[in-house]
Amino acid sequence: MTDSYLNQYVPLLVHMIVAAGLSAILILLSTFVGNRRPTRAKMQAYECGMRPTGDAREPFSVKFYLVAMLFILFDVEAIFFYPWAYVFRDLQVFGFVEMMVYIGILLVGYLYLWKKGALDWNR
Amino acid sequence: MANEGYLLSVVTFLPLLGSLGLLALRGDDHTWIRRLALATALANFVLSLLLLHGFAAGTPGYQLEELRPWIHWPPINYHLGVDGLSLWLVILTTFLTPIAILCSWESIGHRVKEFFLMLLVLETGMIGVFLSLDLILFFVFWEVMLVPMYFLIGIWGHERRIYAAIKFVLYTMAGSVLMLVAILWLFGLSGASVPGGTFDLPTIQVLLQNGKLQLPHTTELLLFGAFFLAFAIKVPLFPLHTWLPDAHVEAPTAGSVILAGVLLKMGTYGLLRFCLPLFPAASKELAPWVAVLAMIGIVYGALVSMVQPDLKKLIAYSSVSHLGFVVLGIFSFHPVAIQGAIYQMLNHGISTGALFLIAGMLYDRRHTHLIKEFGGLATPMPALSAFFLFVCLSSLGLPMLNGFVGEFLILLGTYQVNKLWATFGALGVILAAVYLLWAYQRVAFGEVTVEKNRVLPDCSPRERLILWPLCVMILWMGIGSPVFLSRTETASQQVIEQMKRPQMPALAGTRGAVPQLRDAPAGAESATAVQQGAGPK
Amino acid sequence: MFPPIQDIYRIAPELVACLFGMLIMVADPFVPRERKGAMGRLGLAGALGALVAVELMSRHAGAAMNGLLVVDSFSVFLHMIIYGAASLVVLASYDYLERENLQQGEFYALLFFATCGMGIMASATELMTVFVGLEISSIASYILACYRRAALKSHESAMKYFLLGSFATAFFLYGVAMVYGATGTTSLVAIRAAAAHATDHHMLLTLGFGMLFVGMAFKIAAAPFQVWTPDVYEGAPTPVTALLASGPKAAAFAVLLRIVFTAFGDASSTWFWIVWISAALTMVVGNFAAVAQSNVKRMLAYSSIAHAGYLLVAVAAAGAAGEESAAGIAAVLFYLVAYALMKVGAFTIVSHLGGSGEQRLEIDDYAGLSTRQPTTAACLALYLLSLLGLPLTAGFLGKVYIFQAALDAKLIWLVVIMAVTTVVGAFYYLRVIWVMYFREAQQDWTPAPVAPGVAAVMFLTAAGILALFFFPGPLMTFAAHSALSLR
Amino acid sequence: MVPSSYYLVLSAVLFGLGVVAFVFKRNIITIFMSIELMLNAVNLAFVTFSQHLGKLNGQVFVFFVIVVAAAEAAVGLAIIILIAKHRQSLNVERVDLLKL
Repeated sequence: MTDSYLNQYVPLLVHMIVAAGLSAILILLSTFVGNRRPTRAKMQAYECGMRPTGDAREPFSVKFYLVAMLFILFDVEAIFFYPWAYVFRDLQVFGFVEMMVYIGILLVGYLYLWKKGALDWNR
Repeated sequence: MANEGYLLSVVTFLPLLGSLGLLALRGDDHTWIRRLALATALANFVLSLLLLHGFAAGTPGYQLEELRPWIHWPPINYHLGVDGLSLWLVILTTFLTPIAILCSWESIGHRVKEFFLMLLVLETGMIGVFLSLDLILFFVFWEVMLVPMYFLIGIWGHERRIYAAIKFVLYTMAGSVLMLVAILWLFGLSGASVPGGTFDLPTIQVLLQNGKLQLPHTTELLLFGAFFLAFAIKVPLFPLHTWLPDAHVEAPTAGSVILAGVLLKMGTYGLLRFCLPLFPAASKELAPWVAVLAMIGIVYGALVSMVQPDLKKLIAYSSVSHLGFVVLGIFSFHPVAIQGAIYQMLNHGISTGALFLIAGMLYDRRHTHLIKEFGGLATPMPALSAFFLFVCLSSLGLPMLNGFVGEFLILLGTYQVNKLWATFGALGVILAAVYLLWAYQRVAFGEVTVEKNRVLPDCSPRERLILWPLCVMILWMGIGSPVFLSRTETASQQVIEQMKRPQMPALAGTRGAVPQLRDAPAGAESATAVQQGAGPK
Repeated sequence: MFPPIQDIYRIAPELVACLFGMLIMVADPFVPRERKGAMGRLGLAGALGALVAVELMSRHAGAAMNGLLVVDSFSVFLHMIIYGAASLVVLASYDYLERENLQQGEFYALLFFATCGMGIMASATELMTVFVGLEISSIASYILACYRRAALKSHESAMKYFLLGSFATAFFLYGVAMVYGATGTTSLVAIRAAAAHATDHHMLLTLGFGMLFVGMAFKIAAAPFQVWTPDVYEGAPTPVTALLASGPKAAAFAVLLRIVFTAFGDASSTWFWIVWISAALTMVVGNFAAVAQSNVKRMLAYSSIAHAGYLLVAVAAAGAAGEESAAGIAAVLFYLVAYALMKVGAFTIVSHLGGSGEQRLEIDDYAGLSTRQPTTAACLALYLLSLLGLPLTAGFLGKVYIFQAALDAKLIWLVVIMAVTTVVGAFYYLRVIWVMYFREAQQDWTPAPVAPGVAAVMFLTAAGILALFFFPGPLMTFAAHSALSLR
Repeated sequence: MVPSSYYLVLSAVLFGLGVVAFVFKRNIITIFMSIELMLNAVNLAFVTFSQHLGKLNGQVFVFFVIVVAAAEAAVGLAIIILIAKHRQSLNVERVDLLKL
């Protein structure tokens, strides 16, 4: 039964193979057929015409990590809204209060790191 | 179970009270610390003499009992009681403690407060061990003794004190933990016949005797082993004795006196109180082996002490020998021998205590224990040498002195059980004479070899005060033995009684022991008769 | 639709802890630097409030939050341990934070969150709730472990705790998933019911239990999952170590007991041997490794491994006893109390003696302490003797109860191993004592005067240890009662 | 329809990979990622089971796991950054002040 189940994906597989093969052929053609004269300007990283400055991969400041973490946290908390929204009608007021409490707790955290200056970029 | 007064509790906990009083004193106020400690110890001694007054000789069983519930589950009670077996040991303890305090009057210079505190706590522990009739209570006191002894050796001992202290604790703990397991096991078994089980020694004893509680053979062997190991280490029996010389040599004089005088007796006391009455079949089955160990101990101890250059070590090994003698007497299961064993415990406590005291006095003067450092001491210090000789004679069992009575009874009883054992015992006595007299000769007689010794001062009044009571006791126990024996006799016979079981399948293996058991009372009669010239009972 | 008010009472301790945690957390930035002392008072108030809340909770027995939590005497007992230990740690940590000049507010906040998590674990009857509580407590304690931001050791301990802790959590979760797959539920009672006739999933169930046990074994530092303990205990700030040694262990044991006796109560054959082997290993490893230690914190860490082994012996005994499991469980509970008292007291003294920057943690640093600070030395000696299990201390009775339970369950060999390893324990506990009492101090160093908070902790723990020996009756009856409420 | 056993096997494999990586990798970040891998394997198992049993709660559990994993990630990364700042290496074998 599993085979029959997989069979219906064969066209997809064919499509993928074709797509991959086509792009591969194009790239290879351009590399083999086309002739190249590299100049310094050409070798530069393309920055919309701007003159690139510095190295492309220099370490990020820790601030980015910090903000990223905070974002992850507050972003993921939102996950609980979906099941809540799903059963919101059945829960009625109780559900509403619960979610308010939940958001309230999040807000406490938010207030805390605000006051701690975690959101203050130039610190 | 009626509570017959509070005397036992008072005797047990008065020293603890005294140590609390010491806490109140200022640390540098040495004179008052010493005085308070001594006063407490003496008061306790007087109180313990009241035991004699309250104690009815000739009546079997425990007296002056106190029974109070302590912990509901598991049912651990505060149960104290005294009988002929523990009576004299308690008095011995209370008698030796003031002496120990006196002998460390000047020799203990630093941390005086802690020292006497530990000594008094130790006394409470020792008395508690002798008096407690609840297994867990017994174990509690048994373990509690460890801590002060550990500190006594570890803080105020000599060069290698740390090693000695740790060794002492580890040996004792190794034995006692297994004993704890055995106690709990016994408790579990007793649950079969008593709802919820019991730790109460007399109860368990009765259950065993009327067959309500029967131990499977292997179980009994294991339990016996666990108890026996703990006690054999304390005694110490031959292969387990190695902690003793270190502990004795490194301990301060007071520590050695208490160790030799009382702590070692706890092993033999435990054998008499627990191993024999609770596990007779196992005891009888293993008696030959124990006896062999004891005999090895006797000879080995004697030989080693013969070649000891160190006076204190010599005395230490001599106690290995003497206590092997006691164990031999116990495991002959003969009332006379057992009575002798009890008596010999007391003798050893007093004589060896005295020996250690004298060694300590010499140490105070010369700061060495080496025999070759002395020699010809009779000239500068006649009095001390006299005391020394007297104590040596008592320790080697000269008639008219205490040692003789005990040894004679043990030999008499053992002889009726096993001639070979008696022979070895006698050999021990002879060897004791050899090494003690030889040691005495090297220390006291001859020319003064070391110049320093010429000017050594003789006994100070304090030292006389310490030694006189001991010598009086030695003499009195030698000629007035009935006073003591009349109170221990019933106890020693009771041990035999308690070893009886309704039907003894286990005895089949050791029928050899039964006939002696039958004519036991007669033997006891004759024995005491010999002692007191057919005195009245 | 609203939960009955009783439900609020039933989670009152957690609520109080959380509220105070958040309150402190929010208040902290507003309070000016010089008036941080207020945080300590607030923390103490929170701790006491939580204790009161435990009392309140104890009056409303019953299931709460649709059967996610239950308030029975078992959970009340563990709440007592956990919140009591937390309060002691709050008391002890104030001066520590002053000395190391660390942020007061966040410390207490995190401490309260961790405690709240443990509380949830203690009364959870549903595996996902256990998981949530576990994580609340763990995540807070990860941060607490690296609270000394200046100290590299602290980071390292936090890192190891974090990595190994979440590793264990993953195992626990996988176990939950398997059990869920096998029985279709995560409620312990339902699992028991389902397991009775889910014979075709027996394999899956056993595997699931194995995973759950691995997760728990990490938390209680049972061999062979104990490797993290010494490093974490050594590196973490000592008050935190005190908390880690007492609270999470109690909570984890609560969960373990609930799982094995409520969910797998009928299948003790499946887990008995696992526990047996783990117990034996733990005792041996802990005791023998502790002998080699020269650092007090590491030594105590290994000793707490050893004690986890002793507790597991009681668990195994309860499992082997079948219907009469109450004795073993009661022994575990009693021992947990004694153990928490000893460890909190010991680590408090260690943190007091550590001096600024926790410089003095070697056993040799304690030389001559008995003359410098007799009381401190005496208390530490008392804790060590209690850990060793000598009479006159709670540790002795605890061991007696465990021995007895094990003997009733005929676990002779486990008992023998425990006895022998106990003697081994004498080596390292007595070493500290003889250093304190027999050695003269080499360098002239006098420990700082004992701060009031530390003194209070010392007094309370020492008094508790002695009291539990002389009057164990009430606690033991409570423990026995709680044990019965487990099935 | 693919039988749920496939998914279970997959989740088991993922979990195993996570364990192996945890044991053998030396970079803290990688170790941390291996833990995340294990957690996701658990999520897969949960979803599969809830699908198999026709119950919804398994998927709710996944939400819990995800959230907790995120919180753990935050704390973990914070600790890792702390270590990276103090010593210029993320190799666990170099983090050895405390003898393991």
